Amino acid sequence: MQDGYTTPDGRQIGPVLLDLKNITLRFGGVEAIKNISFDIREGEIRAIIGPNGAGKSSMLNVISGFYVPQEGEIWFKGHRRGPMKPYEVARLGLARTFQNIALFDGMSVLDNIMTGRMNMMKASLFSQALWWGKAEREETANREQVEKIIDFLEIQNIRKTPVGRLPYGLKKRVELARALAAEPRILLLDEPMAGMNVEEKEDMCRFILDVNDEFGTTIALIEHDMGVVMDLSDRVVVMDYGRKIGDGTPDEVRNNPEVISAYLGVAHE
Amino acid sequence: MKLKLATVAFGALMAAGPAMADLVVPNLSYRTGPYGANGTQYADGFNDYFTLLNERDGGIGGEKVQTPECETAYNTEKGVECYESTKGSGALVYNPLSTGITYQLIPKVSADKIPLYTPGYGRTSAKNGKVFEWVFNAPANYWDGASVAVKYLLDQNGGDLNGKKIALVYHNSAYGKEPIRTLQELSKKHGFTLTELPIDPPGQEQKSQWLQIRRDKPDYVIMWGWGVMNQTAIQEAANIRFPMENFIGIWWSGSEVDVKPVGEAANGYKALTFHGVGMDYPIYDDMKKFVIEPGKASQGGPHVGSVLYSRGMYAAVVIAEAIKKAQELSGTSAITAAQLRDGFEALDITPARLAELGLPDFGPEIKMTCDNHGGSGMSRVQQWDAAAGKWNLITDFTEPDQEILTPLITEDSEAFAKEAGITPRC
Amino acid sequence: MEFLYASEVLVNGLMAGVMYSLVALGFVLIYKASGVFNYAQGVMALFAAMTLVGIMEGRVPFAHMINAAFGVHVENFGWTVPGLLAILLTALVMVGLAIAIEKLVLKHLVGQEPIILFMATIGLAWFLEGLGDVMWGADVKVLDVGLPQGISETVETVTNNWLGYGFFIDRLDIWAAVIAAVLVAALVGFSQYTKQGRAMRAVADDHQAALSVGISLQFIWIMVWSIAGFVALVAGIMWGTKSGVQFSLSLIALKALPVLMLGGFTSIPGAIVGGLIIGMGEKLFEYFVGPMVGGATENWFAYVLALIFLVFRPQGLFGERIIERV
Amino acid sequence: MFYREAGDFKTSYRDDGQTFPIRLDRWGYYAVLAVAFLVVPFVIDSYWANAVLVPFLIYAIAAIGLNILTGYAGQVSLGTGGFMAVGAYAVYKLMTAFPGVPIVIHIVLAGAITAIVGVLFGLPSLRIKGFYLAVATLAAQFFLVWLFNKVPWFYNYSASGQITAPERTILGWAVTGPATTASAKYLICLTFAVVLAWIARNLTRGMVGRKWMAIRDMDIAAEIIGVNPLTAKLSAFAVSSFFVGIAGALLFSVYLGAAEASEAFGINKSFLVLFMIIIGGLGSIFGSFAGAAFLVLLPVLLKNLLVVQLGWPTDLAAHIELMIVGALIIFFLIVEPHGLARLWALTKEKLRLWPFPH
Repeated sequence: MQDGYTTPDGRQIGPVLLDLKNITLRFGGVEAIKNISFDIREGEIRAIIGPNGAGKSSMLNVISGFYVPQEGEIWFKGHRRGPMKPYEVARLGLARTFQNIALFDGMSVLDNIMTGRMNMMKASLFSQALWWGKAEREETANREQVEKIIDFLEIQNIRKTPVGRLPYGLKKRVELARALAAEPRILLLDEPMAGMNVEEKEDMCRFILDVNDEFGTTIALIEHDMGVVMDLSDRVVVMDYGRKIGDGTPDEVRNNPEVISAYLGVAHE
Repeated sequence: MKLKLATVAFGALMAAGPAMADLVVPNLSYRTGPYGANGTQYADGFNDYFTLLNERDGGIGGEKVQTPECETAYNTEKGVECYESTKGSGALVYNPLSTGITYQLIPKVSADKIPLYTPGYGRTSAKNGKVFEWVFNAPANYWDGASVAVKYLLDQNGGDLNGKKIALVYHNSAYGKEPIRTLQELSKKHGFTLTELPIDPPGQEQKSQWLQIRRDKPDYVIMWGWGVMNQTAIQEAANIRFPMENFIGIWWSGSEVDVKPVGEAANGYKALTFHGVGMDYPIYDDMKKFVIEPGKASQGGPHVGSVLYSRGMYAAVVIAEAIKKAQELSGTSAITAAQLRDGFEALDITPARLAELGLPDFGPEIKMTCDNHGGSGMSRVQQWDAAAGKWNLITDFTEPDQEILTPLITEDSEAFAKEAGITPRC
Repeated sequence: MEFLYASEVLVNGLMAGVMYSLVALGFVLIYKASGVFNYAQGVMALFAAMTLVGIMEGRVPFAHMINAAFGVHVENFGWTVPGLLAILLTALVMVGLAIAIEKLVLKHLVGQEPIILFMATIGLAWFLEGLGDVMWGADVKVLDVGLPQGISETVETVTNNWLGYGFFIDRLDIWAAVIAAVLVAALVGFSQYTKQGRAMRAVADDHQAALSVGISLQFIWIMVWSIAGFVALVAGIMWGTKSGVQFSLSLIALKALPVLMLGGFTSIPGAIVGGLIIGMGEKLFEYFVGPMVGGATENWFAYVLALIFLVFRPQGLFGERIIERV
Repeated sequence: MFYREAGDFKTSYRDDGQTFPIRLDRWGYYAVLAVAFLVVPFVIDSYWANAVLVPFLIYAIAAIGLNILTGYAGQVSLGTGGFMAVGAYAVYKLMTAFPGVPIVIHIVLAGAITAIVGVLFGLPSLRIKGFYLAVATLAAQFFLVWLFNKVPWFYNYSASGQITAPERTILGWAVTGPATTASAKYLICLTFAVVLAWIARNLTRGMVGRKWMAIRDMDIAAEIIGVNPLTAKLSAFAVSSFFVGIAGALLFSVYLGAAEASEAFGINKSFLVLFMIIIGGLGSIFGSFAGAAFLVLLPVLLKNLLVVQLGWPTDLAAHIELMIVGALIIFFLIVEPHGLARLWALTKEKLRLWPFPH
C-alpha cells in the first residue's frame, strides 16, 4: 500500500499526496472534529461521508486552510504544512467547490472561471494598467485554457451570462469549472450533487470521472447520496459526530458494522 | 417628451447670464447652508441700497443698477460657478462675502480685469494695491480688527496689558487663522500672553475649550467665529459665567443672530464693527418711503437695520460711490469694470459725504490710493443690550496699530507677488 | 488640582456623550428593525426642531413660497402654542413623516441591498433639508421649551464644599442625561412589555420568521420610523436649545457615527455606552493632548478612537464574536 | 434595428476581450472622443469650462477612483475628500519645491503619494467590513483635513493656510494660474480623464479587477480559491487613491487655483463623490462619468431653470433644488437601483430589439 495500489477498474493509484494526522478542531467548547487521521493518494477519488453535523464540511475547511485545527498535523507531498492562509493553500494546488455555491454573482461565467487561473497570471499591475505586453499575452493564453474547460463542461452558450441569473444546476457546473481552471493537484468537492435531479447528478458524475481520468486530478468529495459515493469513489472515510468511524474501499465500509449502525442504519429508517 | 424637456433644460443652461444694458453688480450671496442665516441679512442690505438708488435717483448717473443674485451656499465651487455665470453679463465688481471664495477669485479677477471688493474679509494683504491691483478691502481688514481689539483693551487698562492673559477662540479655517500672526506680534509688543483655542467648524461642541478658559481664567477672550460657532461660544461663556464685557468678537461675531439665541445671558457681549448699526440714520426715511413701504425690500425686509444688513448696505454704499467716482473720471455713465477699478482707487468717502448720503458717522473716512486699497482700517466697539435687544456703539472709530501691521502686510503681499510673478506697481 | 480639572473634563465629556447617544439612538432603532442605515437621522432632528419652533411661534408653513408665488405677505398666524402641546403636535408631524417615508420610499425598495437603502436615506436627507427650509425659512431660530441652561450652582457648591473646587456642569446637560435615561427606559419598556414592541424585536431578529407569523412589516416600519422621529425630536430639542435651530443641527449626525461604530449598529446599550466613551475620550484627549498638537482634535479623535477599537474588536462593544462559515 | 450586434463576430479571444465589443459602440466612442478633443476646445468659453466641463471631468476621475474601491472591490469609503486633499497638497508642495519639473509629472506624483496614504488608511479594511469600514474611513477624512489645516509646512507657512497654485505651463500653454485659457484647462483635464478611464478599464477587465470583484462578491470564498485579501484590498485602495489624488491635484491646481483643506475637501466632497457613483452605477466606468455629469449638471440646470428662467428668489430656488435632487435620487433608486449605467444598458437592449421586440 505504501506506494499505491491498483483500483478494480485498473487505474494506478500513486503515493500519499495529503496526509491528515490526528486532527482536532474546536469552536469554543464544541469539538467539531475529534482526532481524525486519514490520507489522500495521488490520482484517487476519495469520499468523506457521514450524517448531517458529522463535521465533513469542517474537515474540508481544515484541508483548504480556512479553519486552523487546534491539534494535529497536515502533510502535503511529504512535507508538513505549517499554518497557512487559505490563499496560500490554494497556491499549493488545492481547489474546491462549496456546499452553498460560492460564485461571484456580479461577474460573468467567463470571468468567474478566469478567477480560477489567477495563480497562473503574473503580469504586474503596471502591465495590466496599460494592457500591454505580458498582461495581454497572459490574458489570451489563459483564456484559451478556460475555453477548453468551458467546452469540456459544455457551458459554451452561457459564457457571457452573469452567474446570478443561472439556474442552480448550471451554477454548480460553473463552480466546478472555476476549480478545474486552477489545474489543481487535489480537487475538493463539497456536496457536488446536492439538490440536483437524477439527470443532473448523472452529468456531474460523468464530469467528475472524466476529470479524474483525463487530467489525472486527485479528488476528495463530500457527498450525501450514498449510491453515488459508492459508485464513484475508490476509498471512503466515514465520520459521525466528529469522529472517524470507518475508512476503506466502498465494500469495506459498506460492511463495517459501526458504519451501518451510525449512518446507514439511520439513513434506512 | 423627454427630448423636449431636455432641450428646454439645455436652453436654460445656455441662456445663463443674459446680457444686460444696465450697471451690473452681481450679488454672490448665500441664503442656504451652514451660514445662510448670516448671509441672507447681508444680501438683503446689499440689494436694498441699490433698489433705493434705482427707485429714488433712477440709478447712478442715470444708469439703473442691477444686482442679479447667485446662491453660493458659502461653497467655493458654487462661488466659481456664480462668478463664471455672471461675469459675461458685464459685471462691474464682486463681493462674495466669503474668504474662501475671495481666494479663488483673486487670480480670476486679475485675469478678467474686474474689481473685487471685500470689506472686512478676504485676503488681508490685498490692502497692498501695489500687488493686488484689482482687489479692494477698505475700510478695515482682519489684522486691523485684531489690532483695534487690543487697542481697546489697552484703553480699558490704562495703556498697559503687561501680564494680562488673552485667549483667542477661533474658527479653525483660513478665516479664523488670520489674526494669529498679528496678535502674536502685539503680544510681544504689549507683554500679554496669548492662548489660541481653535474650534472646528461648524462649532456646536466647544465644551473643552471653555473648560480650559474656565480653568486658565484669561482676562479677555477675543473671538473669530462665524455661523453657529458664535452663539455656541457666547452661550458657553455665559454658562461658565465668563464676564461678557471681557469677551470681544470680530465684526463677523457680532450680529443679532449670534446673541439673540442666548437671550438675557448675552447681555454685555462686545464686538467690533466698522460701521454704524440700527435704524437711527436719515437714510432709513428714504428706505422706508421708496423701498420698504412699496414692498420692494429684498425678502420682504425682515432684517432691515440689523448689523449684517447694515454691513451689506454699507458695502453697497461704497460700491455705489466708487461707480459715481468712475463715472466722473471717465465721463461716461455706462462705465466698464476697468473704469470702476480706477473709481475705487480714487475713492474718497469723507464724513461730509456720508452725512449727505443720510449716513452721518456711519463709517470711517475711506480714502484709497494706488498703494492703499484698504483704507484707514478704523473700527469701533459695540455692545449688546439684551433687554433692549439692540447693539450700542461704545467707542469712536479707532485706528489700528499700523506700525505692527504695515510690515506684516508688506511681507505677505510680497511673498504672494513673488509666488505669482507679479511686479509691484505704483 | 490637575486631577480635579481632569475629572471635571471627564464628567463634562460624559455629559457630551449623552448628547451624542441621543442622536445615535435613532440610528440604532431604525437599523435594528429594518437594516436601513438612516443617514437622514440628523436632518430629521433639524426638521423636527424647526417644526417645533414653527408651531410654537405660530409661523405659517411655506410662507416664503406663498409670498413669492402669490405676491402676498403672510408670516405668522398670530398665535403661539405652549411648549408641551407643540411637542405633541410635532411628534404627530413626525409620525406623518414616517408614514410618508414608508409609503413613498421604503415600500418600493423592499429587499434591496443595504447600500441602496442607505443611498435612499441620503436622498431623503437632502429632500428634508430643502423641505424644512422651504416650510419654515432658513433663519436661526431660538428654541425655548423651558429647559434651563448654564452652570448648575448646586453641583458647584457641593463639589466646592467637598473637594475645594467647584465643578462645572451645565444644567442642560443634566436634563439631557435625565431625559435620555427616561427615553431609554421607555424604549426598553416598550419593546419588552408591549405587543407592538415584541413584534418590533421579532422583526429585528428575523424578517422572514416575523412575516410568517403574521407581523405586518409595513406597520413595524412606520412605527420604528415614528419612534426614531420622536428620538430625533428629543435630540433636536436638546441641541436646538444649546445652539439655536439652524442648518448645522443636521451635522450632529456626524458626531453619532463614531458612537455607532463603537457600540455597534444594533445595540441600544451600545449606543449609550459608546456615546459615553466617545464623549469622555475626545474631551480628555483635547484637554491633555490637544494643546500639544494645536487643538481642534475632537472631530477626528472620535473616529480614530472608534477605528482603533474596531481593529482589535471588529464585532464592536456588545456584538458577539463572528464565526465565519462557508 | 439601428443598434445591433448580430453579425458582429469575433475571430480571436483578443478581439472578444476588447472594451467595446459591439462595432456601433466603438464608433460612437471614437466620435465622442473626436468631438471632445477636436471640436470642443475651439468653441469652449470660460463659463462652460469652469462651471461645467472642468468640474465634470475632475469629478469623473474621482468617481472612477472611488468606483474602483467601492464598486469593484466592495469597500465603501467616505474618505474621498481627505484623499483629494492629499493630492492637492502634494501637488502644491511639489509645484512650489520643484518649479522646473513639468506639472504633469507633479500631478502623477501627487497621485502616487495619495496612493501610499490610501494604502495606509486601507489597512483597517482587513479587519473591518461594510458600514463599519465606511464610518472608519471618516477617520481618514477628518484626520487628514485637520493635519493640512494644522501643520504650516503643508501650506508653506502662509498667513491664512490657503494654498494658491502658481502658474505652470505645458508646451508654453499655461495650465495653472490666472492666465490659463478655458481650452487649456479643459484639455488637460480631458486628457487625464481619458487616460485614467482607459487605465481603469484595463485594470477592471484583467485579473486584478477580477480579484477585486471576487472580494466584493464573496470575500471568504475568494480567499479560499486563492485571492490574497491583503494585496487585493490594498491594491484597490492604492489604485483608487491614485485616481482620487489626481482628481484632487487637478481640482486644486487647474480648477480652483486656490484651496483650503477644510472648505474644499470637507466631508461633503466625500459624500458628493459617493453619490456620483451610486447614481451613476457601482462597478461601471461609464457610470462614473454619468454620475459625475448628473450631479455637476443638475444643480446648474435647476438653478438656471428656477432663477434665470422663472425668476424665483435664489434661496427658495436653492431649497427647492435640494428637494428636487433628493427626490430624484430616491426616484432613480426606486426605478433602477443599479444606476444610470444600467439604465443606459437597458435602453441599448431595447434599441437592439427595436422594432421587433422578439
